[in-house]
Amino acid sequence: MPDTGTPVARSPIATAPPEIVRAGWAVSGARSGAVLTLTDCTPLTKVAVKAVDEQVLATVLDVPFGRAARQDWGLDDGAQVLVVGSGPGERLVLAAPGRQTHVVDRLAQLTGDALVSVVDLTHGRALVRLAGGGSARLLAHECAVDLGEAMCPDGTALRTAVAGLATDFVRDDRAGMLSYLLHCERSSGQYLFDSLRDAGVELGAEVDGFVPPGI
Amino acid sequence: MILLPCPWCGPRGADEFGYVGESRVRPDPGSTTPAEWRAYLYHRRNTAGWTRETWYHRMGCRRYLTLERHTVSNQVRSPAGDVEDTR
Amino acid sequence: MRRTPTSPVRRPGRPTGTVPAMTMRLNPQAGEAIDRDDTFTFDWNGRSYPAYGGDTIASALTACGERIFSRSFKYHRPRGLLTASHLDPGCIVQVDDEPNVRGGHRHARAGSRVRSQDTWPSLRFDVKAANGLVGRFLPAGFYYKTFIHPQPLWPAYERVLQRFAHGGVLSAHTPAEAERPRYDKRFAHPDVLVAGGGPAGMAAAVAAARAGAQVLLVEEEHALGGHLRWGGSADLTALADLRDQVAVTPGIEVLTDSVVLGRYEGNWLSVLERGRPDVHERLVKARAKSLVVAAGLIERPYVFAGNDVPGVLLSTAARRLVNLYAVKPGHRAVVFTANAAGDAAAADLERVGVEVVHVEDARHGGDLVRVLGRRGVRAVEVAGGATYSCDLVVTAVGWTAPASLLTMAGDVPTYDARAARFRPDTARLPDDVLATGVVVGDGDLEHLLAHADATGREAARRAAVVAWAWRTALPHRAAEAPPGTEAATRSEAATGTSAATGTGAATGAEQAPDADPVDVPDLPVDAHPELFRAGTHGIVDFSEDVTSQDLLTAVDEGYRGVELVKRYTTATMGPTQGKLEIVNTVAIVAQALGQSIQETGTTTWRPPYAPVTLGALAGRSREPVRHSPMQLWHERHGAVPLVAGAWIRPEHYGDPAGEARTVRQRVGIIDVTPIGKLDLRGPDVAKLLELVYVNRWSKLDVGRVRYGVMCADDGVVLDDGVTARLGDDHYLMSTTSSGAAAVWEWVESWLQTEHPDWRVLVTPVTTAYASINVAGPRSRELLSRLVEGVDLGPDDFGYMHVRTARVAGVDGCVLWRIGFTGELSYEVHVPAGYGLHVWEALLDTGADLGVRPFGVEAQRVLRLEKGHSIVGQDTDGLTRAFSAGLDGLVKLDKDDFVGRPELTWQHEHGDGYRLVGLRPLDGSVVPAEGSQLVEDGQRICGRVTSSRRSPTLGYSICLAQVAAHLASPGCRVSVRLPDGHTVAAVVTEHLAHVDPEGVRLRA
Amino acid sequence: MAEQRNGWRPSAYSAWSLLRHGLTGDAWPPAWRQHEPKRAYDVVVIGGGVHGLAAAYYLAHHHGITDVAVLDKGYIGGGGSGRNTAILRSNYLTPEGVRFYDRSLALYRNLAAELNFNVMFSKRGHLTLAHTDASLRTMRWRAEVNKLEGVDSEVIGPEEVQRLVPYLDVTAHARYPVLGALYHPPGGIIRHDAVVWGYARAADRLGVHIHQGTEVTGIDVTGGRVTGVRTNRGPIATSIVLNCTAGWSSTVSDLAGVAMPVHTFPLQAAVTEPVKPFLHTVVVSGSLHVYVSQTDRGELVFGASVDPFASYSTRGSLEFVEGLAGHVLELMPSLAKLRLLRQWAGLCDMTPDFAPIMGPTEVDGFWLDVGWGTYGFKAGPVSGAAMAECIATEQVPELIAPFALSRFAEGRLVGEKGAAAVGH
Repeated sequence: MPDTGTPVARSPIATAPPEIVRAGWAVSGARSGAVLTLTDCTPLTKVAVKAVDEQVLATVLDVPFGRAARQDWGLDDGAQVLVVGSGPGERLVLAAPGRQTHVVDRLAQLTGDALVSVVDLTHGRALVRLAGGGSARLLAHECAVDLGEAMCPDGTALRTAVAGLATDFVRDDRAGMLSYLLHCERSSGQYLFDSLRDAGVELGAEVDGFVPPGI
Repeated sequence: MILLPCPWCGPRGADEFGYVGESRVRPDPGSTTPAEWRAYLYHRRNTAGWTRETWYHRMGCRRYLTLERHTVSNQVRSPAGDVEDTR
Repeated sequence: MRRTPTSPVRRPGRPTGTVPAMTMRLNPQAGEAIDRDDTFTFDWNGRSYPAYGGDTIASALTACGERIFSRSFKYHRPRGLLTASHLDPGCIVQVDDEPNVRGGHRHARAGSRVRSQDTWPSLRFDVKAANGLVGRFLPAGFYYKTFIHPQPLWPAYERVLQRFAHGGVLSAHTPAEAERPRYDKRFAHPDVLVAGGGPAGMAAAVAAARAGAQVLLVEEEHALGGHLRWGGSADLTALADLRDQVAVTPGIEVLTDSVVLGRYEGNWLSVLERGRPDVHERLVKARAKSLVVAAGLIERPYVFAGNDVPGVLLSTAARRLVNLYAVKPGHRAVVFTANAAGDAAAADLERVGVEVVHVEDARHGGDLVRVLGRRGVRAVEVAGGATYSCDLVVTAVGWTAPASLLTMAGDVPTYDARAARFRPDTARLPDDVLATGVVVGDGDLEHLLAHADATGREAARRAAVVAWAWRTALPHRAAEAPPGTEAATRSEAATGTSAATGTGAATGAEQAPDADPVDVPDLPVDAHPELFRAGTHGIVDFSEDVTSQDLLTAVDEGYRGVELVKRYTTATMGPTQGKLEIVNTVAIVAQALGQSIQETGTTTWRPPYAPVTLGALAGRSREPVRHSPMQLWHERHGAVPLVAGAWIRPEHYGDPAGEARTVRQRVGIIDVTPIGKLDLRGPDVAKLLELVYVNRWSKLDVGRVRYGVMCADDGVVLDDGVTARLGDDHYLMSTTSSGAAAVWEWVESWLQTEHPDWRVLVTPVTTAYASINVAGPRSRELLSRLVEGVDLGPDDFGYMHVRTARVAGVDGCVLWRIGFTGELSYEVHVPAGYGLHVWEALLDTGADLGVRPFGVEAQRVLRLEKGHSIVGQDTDGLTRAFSAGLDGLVKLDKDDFVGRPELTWQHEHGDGYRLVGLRPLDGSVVPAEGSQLVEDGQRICGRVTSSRRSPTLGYSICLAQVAAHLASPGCRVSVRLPDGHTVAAVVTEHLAHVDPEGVRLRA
Repeated sequence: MAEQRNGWRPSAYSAWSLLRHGLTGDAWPPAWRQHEPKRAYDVVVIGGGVHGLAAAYYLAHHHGITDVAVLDKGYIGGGGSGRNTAILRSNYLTPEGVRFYDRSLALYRNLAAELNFNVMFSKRGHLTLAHTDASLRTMRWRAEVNKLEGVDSEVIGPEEVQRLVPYLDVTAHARYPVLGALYHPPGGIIRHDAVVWGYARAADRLGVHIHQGTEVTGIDVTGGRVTGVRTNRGPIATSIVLNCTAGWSSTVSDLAGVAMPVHTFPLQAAVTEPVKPFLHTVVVSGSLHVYVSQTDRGELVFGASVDPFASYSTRGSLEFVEGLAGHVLELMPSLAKLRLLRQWAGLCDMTPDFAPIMGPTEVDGFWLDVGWGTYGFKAGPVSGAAMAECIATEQVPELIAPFALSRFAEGRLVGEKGAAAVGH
């Protein structure tokens, strides 16, 4: 077997220099102190679970469609997972990089013999975190849904068009600071990222690097 | 842009949806004559008024929905009576 | 102050010297909008003019005594100011590279080059003014009546007509991305949007905001205030107070120099935001829960002889010039007034030292007859024959309600003869639209502000009702901090989610909103004389040069009705969009038809409310594109890009033929990531496959792959691809690259709408994998060096089998042994993040085997040699399965599959073309794809769908759609080439030209 | 002879008459007259657009059938005829389509002289841009079919495209490169209202009655035969009714009990402020769903594909003008500062195969000239002539045989849809 080197996973979004390797992924080592930042979080583990019956998931995962919540799934590093009610009969579990196996097993455990489909989409999706007070203003350039407190409070999960692209969208404030997770089908990741960065020019948005566990 | 009341996601702009067309029942292919089959394929009620139709929430929940829309005013309402649960 | 009508004519002063002096500039005025500390010059028709900050192009030039700014469309009559606002048809100019700029609104800018449009050789001496002399021979629609014979000469006439096209000039220069003006868009979700920032608009906005609504207040002028801005001291005091309230009330976002362009279904409002420092123009798309229209009133011109001579001004124009820009509109004025605005104009003129030589009062039967003068007013004749010499005529004959935002949904305003204007019927407005201010009725400022205040509160209440309905329609929105609570409000403050980007906490409150409507007081409606046209004929549409005589002629000629007259004379179809002309037009048509104005009705308003640049409507170009994980590698290695739907793919790397030969002789790899992939799970997947594919699926064993074709219910071929069975209830379906999204929706539609009982779960995984096809006689040898856990030997891993393996150290790769190219080949599906790693590993490891990448073009050649058809190229929108060479595949004996009835019919009637292989007898000729097959030299009997020169065979080969009677092997057909020659070709025995038996791919 | 029968002579239009009227100040006679509807007509045409008026004109002019009423619920030319973008071309995909539209173009070329009304046909040349190899393939297909039918069409390269339209940006975009175009020199534009008025005036001169504001509320059918129509202005007896409506063709056919394979969609259009002429060719981009031409007045007229969902609303949408502007600027970035003045919509009756429905129905005396989708105006003259021939001779001319209503039940659709569905 020829030595082809240890495989390093790459995000579809070009890494802002300097490029470093973390948790088996090539990521950006850039650090920004800007009040509005854009981070490529593609390395996060992303596992989709579907069921014929919405109720099954709402019950066993304890997160309804339309909401997202953090849960402790006993991962060794103590990091929580984010369970996203991404669609009717459809959930997405986000965890620190490289936790696929753990998450998939846990899901098998939780769902028991109910008919579910668990698919690891870690490599199938691009994931971006937008953080800072101006996030809503920035998104309002590209996204038609009402981001106001009444219609889109913290913990909201929805799917809509962002820059004309079907995008999964979670409001996930961090430490009282407004923040959104946006993820789309992988091949358009660079497009989504560029659109957000372009829309953020007037607001002084900057690119920040990825730091594991990143969830 | 008209707002469509998605039973799953709430009101969303029509540009998030794909228009399928008048809700129709597919006849049993086994027992229909070609003429009947083609009436199903090609004929439309094309009502100028309230009509029941199917939309697909392409950018949202990815569910096929049945809605009622007034084709002159483009007002939209959730369908009267029972609609098959597309869950 | 009245003068005898015999006093000598005084001419307006002309500027002298190189930089003209501001001879008409007045001393500082109380409400002036100019900054006298900011002085600069700009260029007007090649000459430098001074201006103050805040000056419009029109006010700056008028201050220097200029009175002519354009020539009229048809007769090229000299034109000056009329409204001195954004509506002014007399001052539409070219500013640098921007055509048709409204000089009455656009601020003069230091150093900008401003030119008059469509004037030659100059604005002052315009040769086309000759038209004026023959005007009597150019009645409305004259061009319909002439240039008919001799017909061959019409193109020459047409070129002459085109010279009269009345507008500015666009530069042919295509600006580079960087130098293009930056246009922007954003969405907004105000609870209440107020259109119009006059007193009523400001009061309504304040009231709505105090009731807890998020408000967007939009004003078309450069500042809030409406008519108060050019009013007297009382008005200015009220204005200051209202501006303060707007400033201190939280929840109001003010957009000035901005305009609401249109109201579409669901209160979807487009707002053009101008005068931004950061972007050139911005389109705000607002989903307002309530719209309050406070658009004010537009002053109507009067139709009489010479009403377009420079120096004839509307009363509002005179007051704007005097009070906002401290400009003296003339020296000797005659004022024709029917209302308070006219009286106030007369007073203003007197105050600033304009001699008001006569006030003609319409309320006491006064009227105008004609203005004398051509390049400027010399005198005016009034009713009774008295003539007054003057250089300024001011008219105040009434108002037009700009009701278009109220009527864009189709409902028409009603004509109120007493008020002499169309008025919106507020009772008939939809729930989400309200109106206030003078657009609704009259009354003094207190009346208007009271009405606006109540309307604003009612708008906020209705918005809360809508917000409540929308919120409760959302799925599972039990927020940690229920909106309306302290926490939420604090969170807004902290996060800024609600600064007019979104619904306010108050309107989104948990508790149901107040159901009792606010009681809105009625506004009085003042009587106003009906004044549209004097006894003489004059200009009705200033930008189209349409006279009242033209309108009467049109009616006489049978164009009975305002819509027909409008189309025949083009009245109201010019840049002012009828805002100034429509009511006069209707009134004159009504008169001609002997009908009332109400019977005659008005024309349908069409958005946009104000002309808007294509740049603003377009915003930034947002076209989603898709890339494979190997895209950067392709670019670095000289791949020529191919746009395939949203995907950017390598067409080739410089040598498609060579790439194809490599695959036939050694081994090549191609990036096929765009191939659609659906993960299908559940006990009923087999049922689904039987339904959507025309062929049979029941007996597909685990570990096997099968090719399938999908048709629509009309039998037309939709898509094709292979599907693998990975486990008992687990399949992986592949689709064409372009069909991926459509097939997913197709499958979902059958599951959701026809068979909700079937237990199947579909997950699209197209780009979860990077897909690499390794093809060629040495592909097995290459792959075996990198694959762990699977024996690639022909016995262990046969043709049309599937395996999961570790490739180049990457786990979870799916390997399909299939052969689109007709060679021994493996399709490797790699977890996408590792795509580049595996791609590079294959190239490094296979260097000694002569491996090289190949692109889409080489693949097209290879699949054509193999006779594999492409859906959408070798088939079209009407090609049914039996016309696509699928006879062997279609299983009509299945109970049901999509398309069965039509395919059964096609099978019985042998209807339609057939797909065949075709070989030109002269192998050096490659008929272009799309070349037609002809019988008897003329009749079309088919077409070439694919054609290439085969690098493997050394001669040209084709696929073709051919009429059934010519489709049997050996048939000779003639192919008409694009150059007109015809070549003979023969139908081959198989679709495949290379290895029809499939020995190579089964190797 | 029609004139003698009516004892009324209109003054012919010409430079001389223009001069005479200019000097004498005489009023022009009405282009067409007002009448009270008669109790009965030989033929009743429903729809006062270019199709209906042309049919009436040719019935009178070619076949001497002058006892004809044209009914319109609004004003003449107020529907599709006044809302289309006035583009003429014959570079279709199928031989039957090409032949048909080429005949129409020929009639249009001589229409001004025939009707003594300047319809201002402007031969501009018509460019359909190809942004993908697939659309280039379709262009070639169309060009070859056109040439075989004797119609002037050719596939040209980017340089030639640039020469014809200097404002076009043919630099290699990543997104929508201009790989070439189908060039159709005979194509052009015309003054659409003038065509309507010209036919109305000529038909009126031959004795046809034009009734505006006259809405058909019912169609009487006895024993499978048409016996009359009911209108808001009273009943009219007739044995022949021709449905020439657009947008309402299935509604009107319903009145006669004829089911239709028609689905009605709005088609939007828009016009800009005038600028000095710079675009001397009709430019179309299929992939970008936009077509554009510049009128003699200097305005740019834009059209696109039909709305994404069926509707009878002619209100127009913001999405349309946004998409339109974006796509126009993709092609011609230097137009960014040009202002859009007005947008509107018309109604298109779409058929499953994107081809019209012309000819008889199962109801005797009830004829169809409908289903014109987005291509009806181009076909006005030839459809009028063909329908007049149908009615006068009770024979369906070869030219329109492929467009019979029966083709749907027989599963023999016309192939125009081929191109539409190819190469997306």
